[in-house]
Order: sequence, then structure tokens, then C-alpha cells
Amino acid sequence: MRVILEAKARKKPFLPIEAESIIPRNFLKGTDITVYEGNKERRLEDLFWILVEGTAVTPEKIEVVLKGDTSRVKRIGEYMDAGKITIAGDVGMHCGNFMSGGDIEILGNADAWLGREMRGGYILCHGNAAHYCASGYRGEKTGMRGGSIEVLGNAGDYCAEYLTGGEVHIHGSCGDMAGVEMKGGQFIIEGDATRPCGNMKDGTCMIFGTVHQMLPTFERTGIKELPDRKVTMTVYKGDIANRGKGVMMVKETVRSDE
Amino acid sequence: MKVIMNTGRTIPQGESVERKHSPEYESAASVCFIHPVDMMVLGIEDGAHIRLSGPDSRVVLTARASEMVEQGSVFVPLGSYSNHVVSGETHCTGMPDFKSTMVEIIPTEDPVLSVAELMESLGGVRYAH
Amino acid sequence: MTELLIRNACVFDPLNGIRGDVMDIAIRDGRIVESVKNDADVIDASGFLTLPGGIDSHSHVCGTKVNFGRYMSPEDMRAGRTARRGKMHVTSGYYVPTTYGNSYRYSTMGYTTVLEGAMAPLEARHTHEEFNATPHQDMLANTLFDGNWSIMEAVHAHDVKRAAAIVAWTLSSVRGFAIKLTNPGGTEAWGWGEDLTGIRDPVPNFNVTPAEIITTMISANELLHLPHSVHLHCNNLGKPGNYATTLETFGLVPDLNKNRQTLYATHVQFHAYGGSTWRDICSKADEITKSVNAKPQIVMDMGQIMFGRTMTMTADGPMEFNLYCLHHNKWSNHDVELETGSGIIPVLYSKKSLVNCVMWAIGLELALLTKNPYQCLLATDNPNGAPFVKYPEIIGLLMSKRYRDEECSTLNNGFEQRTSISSLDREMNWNEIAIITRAGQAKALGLAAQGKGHLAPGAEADLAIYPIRCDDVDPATEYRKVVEGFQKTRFTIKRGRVVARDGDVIVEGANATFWVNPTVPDEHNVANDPDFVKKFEEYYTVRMSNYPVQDVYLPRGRCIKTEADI
Amino acid sequence: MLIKDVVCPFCGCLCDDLDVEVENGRIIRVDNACTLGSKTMVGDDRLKGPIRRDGKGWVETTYDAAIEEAAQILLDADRPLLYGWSSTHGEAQSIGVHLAELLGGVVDNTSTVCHGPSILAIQEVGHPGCTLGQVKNRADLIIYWGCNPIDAHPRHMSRYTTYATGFFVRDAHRGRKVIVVDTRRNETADVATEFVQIEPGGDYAVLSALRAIVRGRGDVVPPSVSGVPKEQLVRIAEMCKNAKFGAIFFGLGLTMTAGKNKNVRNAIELTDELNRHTKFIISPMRGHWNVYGTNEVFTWITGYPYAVDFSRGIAFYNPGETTAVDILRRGECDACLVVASDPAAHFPKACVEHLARIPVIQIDPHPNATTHICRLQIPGSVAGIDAAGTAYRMDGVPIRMKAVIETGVPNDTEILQKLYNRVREGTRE
Repeated sequence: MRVILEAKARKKPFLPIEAESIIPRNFLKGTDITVYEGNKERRLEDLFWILVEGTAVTPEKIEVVLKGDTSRVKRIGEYMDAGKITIAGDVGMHCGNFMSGGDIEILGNADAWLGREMRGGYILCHGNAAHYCASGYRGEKTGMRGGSIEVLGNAGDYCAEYLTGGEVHIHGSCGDMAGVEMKGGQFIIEGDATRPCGNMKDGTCMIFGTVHQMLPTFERTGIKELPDRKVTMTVYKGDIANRGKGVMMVKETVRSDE
Repeated sequence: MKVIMNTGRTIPQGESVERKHSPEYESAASVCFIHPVDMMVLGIEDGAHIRLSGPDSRVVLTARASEMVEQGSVFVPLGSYSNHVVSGETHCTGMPDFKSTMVEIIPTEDPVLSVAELMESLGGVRYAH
Repeated sequence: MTELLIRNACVFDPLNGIRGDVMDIAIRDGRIVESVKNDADVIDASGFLTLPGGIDSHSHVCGTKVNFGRYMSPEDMRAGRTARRGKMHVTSGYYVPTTYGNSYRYSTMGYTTVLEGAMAPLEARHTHEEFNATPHQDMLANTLFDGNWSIMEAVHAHDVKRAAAIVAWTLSSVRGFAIKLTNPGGTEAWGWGEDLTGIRDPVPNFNVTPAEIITTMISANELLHLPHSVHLHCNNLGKPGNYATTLETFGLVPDLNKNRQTLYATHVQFHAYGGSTWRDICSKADEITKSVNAKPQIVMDMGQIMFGRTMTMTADGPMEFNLYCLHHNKWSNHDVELETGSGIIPVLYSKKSLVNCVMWAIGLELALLTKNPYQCLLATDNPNGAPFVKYPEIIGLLMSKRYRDEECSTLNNGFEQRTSISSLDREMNWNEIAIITRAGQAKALGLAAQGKGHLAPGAEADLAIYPIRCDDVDPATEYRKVVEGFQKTRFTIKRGRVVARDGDVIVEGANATFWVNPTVPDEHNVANDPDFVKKFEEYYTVRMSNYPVQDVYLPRGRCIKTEADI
Repeated sequence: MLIKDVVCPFCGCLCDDLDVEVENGRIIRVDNACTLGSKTMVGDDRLKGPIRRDGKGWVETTYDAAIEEAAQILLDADRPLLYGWSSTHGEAQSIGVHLAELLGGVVDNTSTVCHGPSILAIQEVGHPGCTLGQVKNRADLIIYWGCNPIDAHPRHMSRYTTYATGFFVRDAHRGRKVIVVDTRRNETADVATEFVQIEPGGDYAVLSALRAIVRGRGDVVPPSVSGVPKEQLVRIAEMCKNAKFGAIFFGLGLTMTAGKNKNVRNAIELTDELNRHTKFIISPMRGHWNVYGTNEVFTWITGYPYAVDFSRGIAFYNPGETTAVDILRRGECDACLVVASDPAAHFPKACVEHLARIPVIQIDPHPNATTHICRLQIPGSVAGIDAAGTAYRMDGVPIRMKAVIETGVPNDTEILQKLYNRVREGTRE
């Protein structure tokens, strides 16, 4: 079954829409669900043109497709556990928060907190992801626990903050402090990163681009050949400041003071 | 020349912060402290006007020589004038880069605007107290 | 004049010797009366369990430390969120809820009076502001004197009257209710990052020992005729082997008051550990209760822990730092100049942890091994041992051996050799539960005279009607019904007004704050003592004139005056 | 008439020892205050009464009419932002939070552009602190990191630290060492025992290096970190470990530069590490006299110190999303109530542009930058001058502000209570 939601034009296009109800499972019971525009509860059909193709008896068999301007629609796919969501354009904040299963594919850019505290499933973002991609929540010690997030473009600052499990793969570059507070999981950055892995406790981070402002509290422990990629990585242990035993592998580094 | 703009409290700015329509506030908040060497490079004297340009905005300030700022950076008191060039980007922390904005400085003959004029330029309506 | 008649209430009122009689209760203008007119409003209790309003004699719900626990815990705020509804404000939080969250949850559980366990005098204004935002419970504040410089000087000078005079001035200035000592002397030592190892260690720079502070304050307390006794958090909290310190402390306590205990020892579970390390920790509840059973002058509360996440918060700064080094979770500390300290860290009590299982068992042992229920009251040191919403489960455990056995079977094996919990057959009855949740508290806090904790004519009409039929529920086997029943009252009545019904608060609260004003002769009023004033102005960072809490902070203050014998 | 022990309504020091001379209803002299405090109290000049924008000009209006119009604007909004609060007393702040709750709006306070990042850091790792008297009576080592008390908190050093005589520190000058860490040699640096100059944006790296050195792993630290030679870092670490009682005070130099909350977190974790060796505390230099009060009031009512979004009925908190600057920059609110602050002066241009686009109501005694962009301004009295109320010092000590003169101007609590009542009628309709 396919549920196609096309965003309608709005009087106040910048007001956020909160749409955690947009997950495949909820469409088993039809399309009579509500979302919030600011502090007003709205029926889905007030904000989207709705087209349903076919039927399904399990969420696994449901694909929700979002079209039109969805850049201000927040929390799509929150607590999603099965099925697929495809976003044709950009998506608002908190897409796929707490997601435990299923797929989300974003053809445009994702706003901040993409896949925050994710537990399982797969998110693919073709464009860029904003700050706090694959991160944790304020005050919470455990961030993303499982599943995987792949971003074909760049990610903003604090990417994979508190990463605890699962895999984060950024094909472009990360902003400031990628992998800060990492506790586990695997984090791959194909491009550059600035001050990565500060305060890291555990887990593995591989950076194939250039590291800017390498932090002074990582201990060089040797080198590692990656035959499949035909590269040699410098291996660091850290963050020593935090009694960390995480592993950071870097292709090439530039210290802030060099 | 490209420099890092730092902003913060100064005594004169703090003394007049509750009287923003006053000449005291305007003169206290519309100054830009620059290292003497940088002023030489810019070819300006203490008291000259400079135009400070951020990513998407510009503001005219009065240059003041100060050895308390490093070469390559300038200090502008926090408030209406400095914020005219600070970007709204907060890196999702809620806090703009008030103390680390890259700006371009060039000498200018243009006048320093009043707070009311600055606000008008942003769509406000001047209130004459 | 408003009148209310409660019909067919199955009443337990231990202080008046009423045990399960089905009767009517008449209420006029907020107080219990003999009878009301026929046109009075009527509530049919339909034979449900009816008790005086619950009283928590040791809970952390208001003030600087509690609010900092909230401030640093946005993750907990996600745990218990409710939207604005009817007369109820938004609430957030599970183990450190907002003030309204605390107030609504206590109220729907039938609690109408709560004592805040620790108020630093310098920050008293804050506590009182939050009391006003905790509108459904009458509030009282334990006032901290454990590290008070002028008190320690008086102790050093063996000047009990001086100590009493300082207490009198402080309590009346900050609108406090009772003397609280938290790790006496230890909090001052913590000002230097140190702690004391026992009650005979000298406090750095002050040359007094915890033992001297405790005994002096006990005498001062009785000189002032305060309604409550000294309220003590013993030294060495949470350390293996600390039961010896606790017993030594109990040994210091004379029997000075015929109406109530002379010492209230709080959260004793945390002070009843044998062994010498976390590896060989074991229960010493038997020794502790043997001592208490022989000493009518001592009342304690359980300090029960329950499994799950919560937040530890206490004036005991050094203890919190030790916990931080153990758990490596977030740690906050807040020392208060010339007075006391405090620390906060989140914890998880886990059934997998042998130590936690032993702690859990000790609290229950204390209650079950104490012969006189008036000497061991139900409390979790909320939220330190567990949030107070766990009280119904604790009641269930105390009333049912089977429930305890079922719990034990899910715990870390090996803990049973370190405690006697499985060998205890005692099952409390309704009357004993009424004692350890209200009558005992009222007596211990000296509030019975204020009309709290009982239902005789003249008493304040604070009642809790629980959807439990005592005659057809057998707590020993149907403990789930008991637990459910105590979670939500059918009706909670405060000063003759129905404030909560079936789990919903239905009115705006109008609580009172009880505080004590002991009058001392002018020559003993420290406010007139140049030396006291000089030291105050020199070493505090607020002016003495800005220190006292103004009346505006107690819109419904209830002052208890006492005459000091000095 | 001389009024003693008056509390100063300027900075987070909340000095309560001012002597104020009042003559026929005016403050003519202020003693003991710093120049910031006395100028605020003596030079105080106000808007005479409520004003509203009328087309391209301004007209005077009445309090009742203004409150009615304000209520309508807020009731019509789908996502109102209620911002400011730090320069008014707690009683007014409390009504403000309940107003946001009633409206389903977002309520935020000035911490958002001050020590908001410090709050985020504290929420990650906690806060080992104390009241300022502990520092005054005990501290033998003071560190000012990324702050300039001489300009921003002029009496901080004389009342609480460098120059204050304490019980255990009889001779402040010989008894205390002072370290200043900053990117520029500010006025405070001139009185320091040791000045550490960091390249802009280098604080995080320096803090990490110090933590490693303190825990005995200086071996990994390179010869120079963000412009600071390793020898100096080692010397600083030794000074800290050998102190009997050390106190770190930090300012916007940490919260406003790259890394923000992570910079502060690193400083807190350095303090934690030092507590394994000796007594150490850390404390933010809060700006507004009652900004800490807004955090306290917000927290006991909503559970969160700032940036609270009631749009969904429950309280939601996510700085970076629910913070005023982000909401305004993204245009995510359609009306704004500004109370006791001046966002038009203190927010970036992009935010002010959105404020100019939407209806803005300002409750503030002074004509300020926000006046020019608001639709409606309602002046209240000023706590500490003609209004009494509760304030919280930067260290959490609550103090009651005095009203030293009578002006008959309604205070913020009264104005907001009326507004709240009017909005409640509106929500019932």
C-alpha cells in the first residue's frame, strides 16, 4: 500500500507542523489522523492532499510518500517500527527519532536531529543533514543505540553525539565536534571533520578526509592498513582527558597549533 | 581587512544600557576597538568611521585604537550595533556566535546611524522619546 | 459556614483507638465536629478504608537542592508529562517532578501534609516560594544546622543556651519548623573536600565533634520546647560498616520528652550496613532495631529503596561525591556558606546489584523488626530511596509475606545470606499501616496537637478515602488490590474540601505552612548581640537585614509559638 | 531619607548593601554600588505610559486598552513566543510561565543568549558549585575564564573573591592567587597572578589538555595547545592541585564561542577531576540581576530552566529548536510578548527582522531598541526601584528586592495578572 501525502500551501508557511503520527503503522486504520500546526490540532487532510493506493494488513507493506514543501514538518517517522517513508524533498527536524525499524529515505536535505536516539532501522539522506544528526537528547547519557544512518551529503555540528550503538556513515564532511561524547557504535566520515571525538569514551570513528584542529588528548597507538580501501590510517586512542578507550582512525591530520 | 569580531560588556555600554535612545548609549555601543597596527594597515586614525560587514549585513562604527585586542580581531560592545552583523545561526545550541563572527572592515565616510535608524532599516517605526 | 458529612466510612484512627469501625464523620469549616445539620453535603464512603490525611515526615520536594535536581534532569522530565487539564497545571518528571507534579501525586495518594527534609537557612526564601507552588499539602521545613558556624562555636563553649538562642533566632527568621542535622560536622569538613569518619572526629578548625553537636542540639531543642525533636541524618551515610556509627549515635540520646521521641533518625536504611566494603556489605537491621526497641526516645523512618531510576539529593556533600566516583554519572554539589552543603546525583537501583538488593531488604527489615510501629515510619527519603509514588508497593510488601517472597525470588541470589528478610513472617495490619503513614508522623512531628494525623472533633478535616474494603480484602494474598487501592484515593479531603477524586485533583490548592517561633528573653536574642551581628556581616555575603524571610512568602503561614526555658 | 541594605537591580552579583538617598520621591544618591548599578538607579528614565503604534506613528493609550489589545494579539496567535523575564521579579516570571501554558506558546528567557549553553552542559554532567560566601571565606585560588568582571560584574572581586577578606583568608592580597584565561588581555588580566592567553576558539582544547595533565597523562599533550605552551599548562595544573580551595568563574568567553556547551562541559569536568585532589568549584558569571531567578521559576513550574514549548499542551524542551533566537531566525512564531528585556538590541539582525514582521507586545519600563519594532509597549515599575519582589543571585541565593520609591506605576506582576485573566476569559469563550 502507498500513502501519498502532498503538502498544501499554508497561510503561515514557516510555522512548524509536528507530525509524529506520520508512520506507516498508523495508516492501517485509515488516514483519519491528526497533526499539530503550532498549538492547533489539524486533521491530516487540512494540511496534505492524501492519495492512498492499494491496501495492506501489516505496516511492513506500507510506504508513506511525502511531497511538496515538507521542510517545516517535524518528527516524521518518530517511533516508526516498520514499513517505509519516502520524502521527495527536504524534511523538518527530528525525522526518525526513536525509530526502531523500517526505512526512511530523504531525497532532499534533513533538518536537525535526524534519527535522534534511534534504536533500529535504516535512514538514507541523499542531501545534507543539519546539526545533531544521529545524536542524543539533552541530559540523556545514551544516544543512538542501533540501526544505521547514511548521509550522502554533509552533516552539521555535533554529528553522532553520544553515539552508543549502530552505524553512522557520512559520505561528505562533518562540521564541528563530530562524535563528541561517543560511547560505542561505528562512525565513518568520508570527508573532513573538525575537533572530532572530543571526550570520547568508547566506539570507533574513521575519518578518511582531513581532521582540522585535532584535539591534544588523543594518544597515537600505531597505524592500520585498510586493504579494501587501499589506505593507511593513523590510529589514536582516546579521549585521554576522559579516561576513554575509544578508537579514532585518521587518514591525515592537522593540529590546530601546527 | 578580514578580522574576527568579539563582543561583550563595557562599562559605558552597561551604564547606558537602560537608556538606548540616549547619545551616551549610541556612542558607547557604536565603537569598534582595533589594534593600532591594524588601524595603521587600514590607514585610519582614532575616531574615524569604518564599515563592518558580516555575511549578510553591514554597519558603520567609530574606530578606537586599543592594545587590549589582538591584531586580526576587533572588539565591539554588545548591543544594537554589533548584532547588526552577527548571524542568527546557533548551531542548534540556541546561542549565536556573538564572540566569533568573521567580518570585513573598510574605512568609510558614511555616518554612524542612531539605534532608531537601525531599527527602521529592519522594518521598525521610530519612537521619539 | 460549610458543612460536610461523610457516611459509612471504615475508619482507622490509631491516635484515638478507632480500628475499622464503620462510622460517619462530620466536618464544619475545615474541622472535624461531633455533628452537622441535615442539609450538609454528604459523601458516601460506602464502607471504604478511611484514614486521616497522609503525612510524609521526610521528603525532598521543595527548595534549592530539589530544584537543581530538576534543572539538571531534562531526561527525567520526559518521563512523566501531563498537559494542563481542568484545575491541574502542566506537570513533568518522574523522580524529580515539578512542584505541581509532586503536589498532585501526593494528593491523589491521600497525602495532605509533607515535611521538606532539608532547608538551608540562607536559601529558605526559595523553599517557601516552592511551598506556595505545592498547593495541596500543608508544608513544614526541616532547617539545617549541621555545619552552622555560630552553633559550633556555642557547642565548643559548652553553651547550650547560646545554641538554643541561635536556633530560636534562625527558625523564626527563616520560618523553619525543626532542627535538621545532616552529617553533623561533615558538611563543614566538606568545605575543604574532607569528611569525618565517625562521631568522635573533630571538625576541622572548630574543635567540636559530631557527638557534641548532636547532644548539644538535643538539649537546645528541648529547652525551646519545639514540637518536633532533633531530626538527624547520621554521619557515614551509605558506607559499609556504618551501623556502628548509628548505634553509637543512638547511645547518646537521653529520654527528655514524655510526649514524643527525643531523636528522629531519618532514612536509617542508609545507616544500617555491616561489613567493611561493598563486597562484604550485609544487613545490621537486627542490631539497629534491637537498640530502637529498647529506646522509646528514638523514632526512625525506613529510608526504603525501591528498584529503578531515581535521584539522590542530600545536604551530605561528601557522600554524594563518593557516589559520583562510583557511578561516574552527573554530579552536582552546592555548599552553603556558614551553614551546610548538598550534593545531587542520579542513580539506578538494580535487582542485579547485590548491594542494592541488600539495601532493599534492610529497609523492610527495619519496619518489620521494630516492635512499636510508632518507632519506624514509612518513607523513602523521597526521591533518594525511591519516588514517593512507590509508597503503595511498600505498604503491600509490609502487609504480605507472599509479596516479599515473590520479590525476593527475582533478586540477585546471595543477598538472602546477608539479610534476614526471608525469615520474617510479620505482616502488618491496617492499623499498623495507618500508624506508619500518618498517626506516627503526627506524633513524631508534634502535629497531633495541631489537629493533624487523627480524626477526633477539633482535628483538621484532612482525610483519605481509599477504594479498599478492609473486610473483603486479604492483604496477605490480595496485595495487588492493596497496592492499587493506595495508589488513588476515591476522595482526598483537605480542610473539609474534596481536593482529589479517583486520581484527579479537582480544585486549586490552598495549603498552609507551619513554622515555629520560640520566644526567648531579650538578653538571649542574638539579633541584639554585637558579636553575633559583627560575625554575620563579616562572613555572610548577604546583609543580616536581608536574611529573614518576609511574611509575604507565607500567605497562609501557621505560626507555632513556644516559650523557651532560658 | 536614607534607605540601607538596598538590593541592586543590575548584574548577577545582586549586591544587597546599597545605601540609597531618596528625596521627594526621587533617588538622588546611591552609595556602595558600582557605576553600573548607580547609573541604573539614578539615571533611570521611563516611558510615561502605555503607547501603541498607529500606522507610521505612535499614540498614547491606557493600561486597560493596551492589555485588551495584547490579549487579543496573543489569543489570535498559533505559536506565540513569550520572551525576556530576567529583569523582572520572580512573581511576574511565574505568571508569565502560566500565561504561556494557558496560550500553548513558547516561553524563553535571556539565559538563551547568556548562559544557556552552561545550562546544557550542567544537564550533561552536573555542577559542582557553592554559594559565593564559601569562595569569599575559603578560596586561595581564583580562576576567571572567558569573563571580565571589572567591566561586567564590577564588585565581584571586592565582595566575593580577589579583594574580599574571608574567615580563612584574612589577607586577601597575600592569601589568594588569581589566574585569568582569555583570548585578549582584558582589564582583569592586569590584576592576575598568571594570565593565560588562548587563541580564539581554543578553550575546549586547552581544557582537555588540563584534564589530561591533572589526571597524570600530560605525556600525550603536545608542546603547545591553542597558543598556550605546555609548560604553562603544567604550571596551572600544579597551582590548581596545590590549592586548598579553588574556584573557577567563567563567562561568555566559553558560552559564545565555537563548542559553546561543550566548552563549559569540559570546564566542569576539569573541576570534577580536580575534586579528586582538592576542593574545587565552578560557577557561571550570570549577567542579568535575576536571570538565575527565571531559571529557578521556570524549572519548578515546567521542569526546564528555559526554552519551554507548550504548543502541544505538555512542556517540551529542546534548546536549538525551542530557543528564542532559533524560533525567530526560522520565523517559527506569529506573535511575541517581550517582558523586561530588549531582544531588538541583543538578538542578531535576522531575528529582529522577524520581530518587525509579527505583532510584538513589550512590557518594559524603558524606551529601548525593541520599542521601535513593537506594536504596543506597556511600562511597569522597576524591581529594586519602585517595585518589590524576589530575585536569585548568580549562586542561587534568593533575595527580596526592595521598593525604595513610590511612583504609583503598576508592577509587572499586576500587569501580567490582568493580561492572564483576560486571556483566560478569551480561552473560555
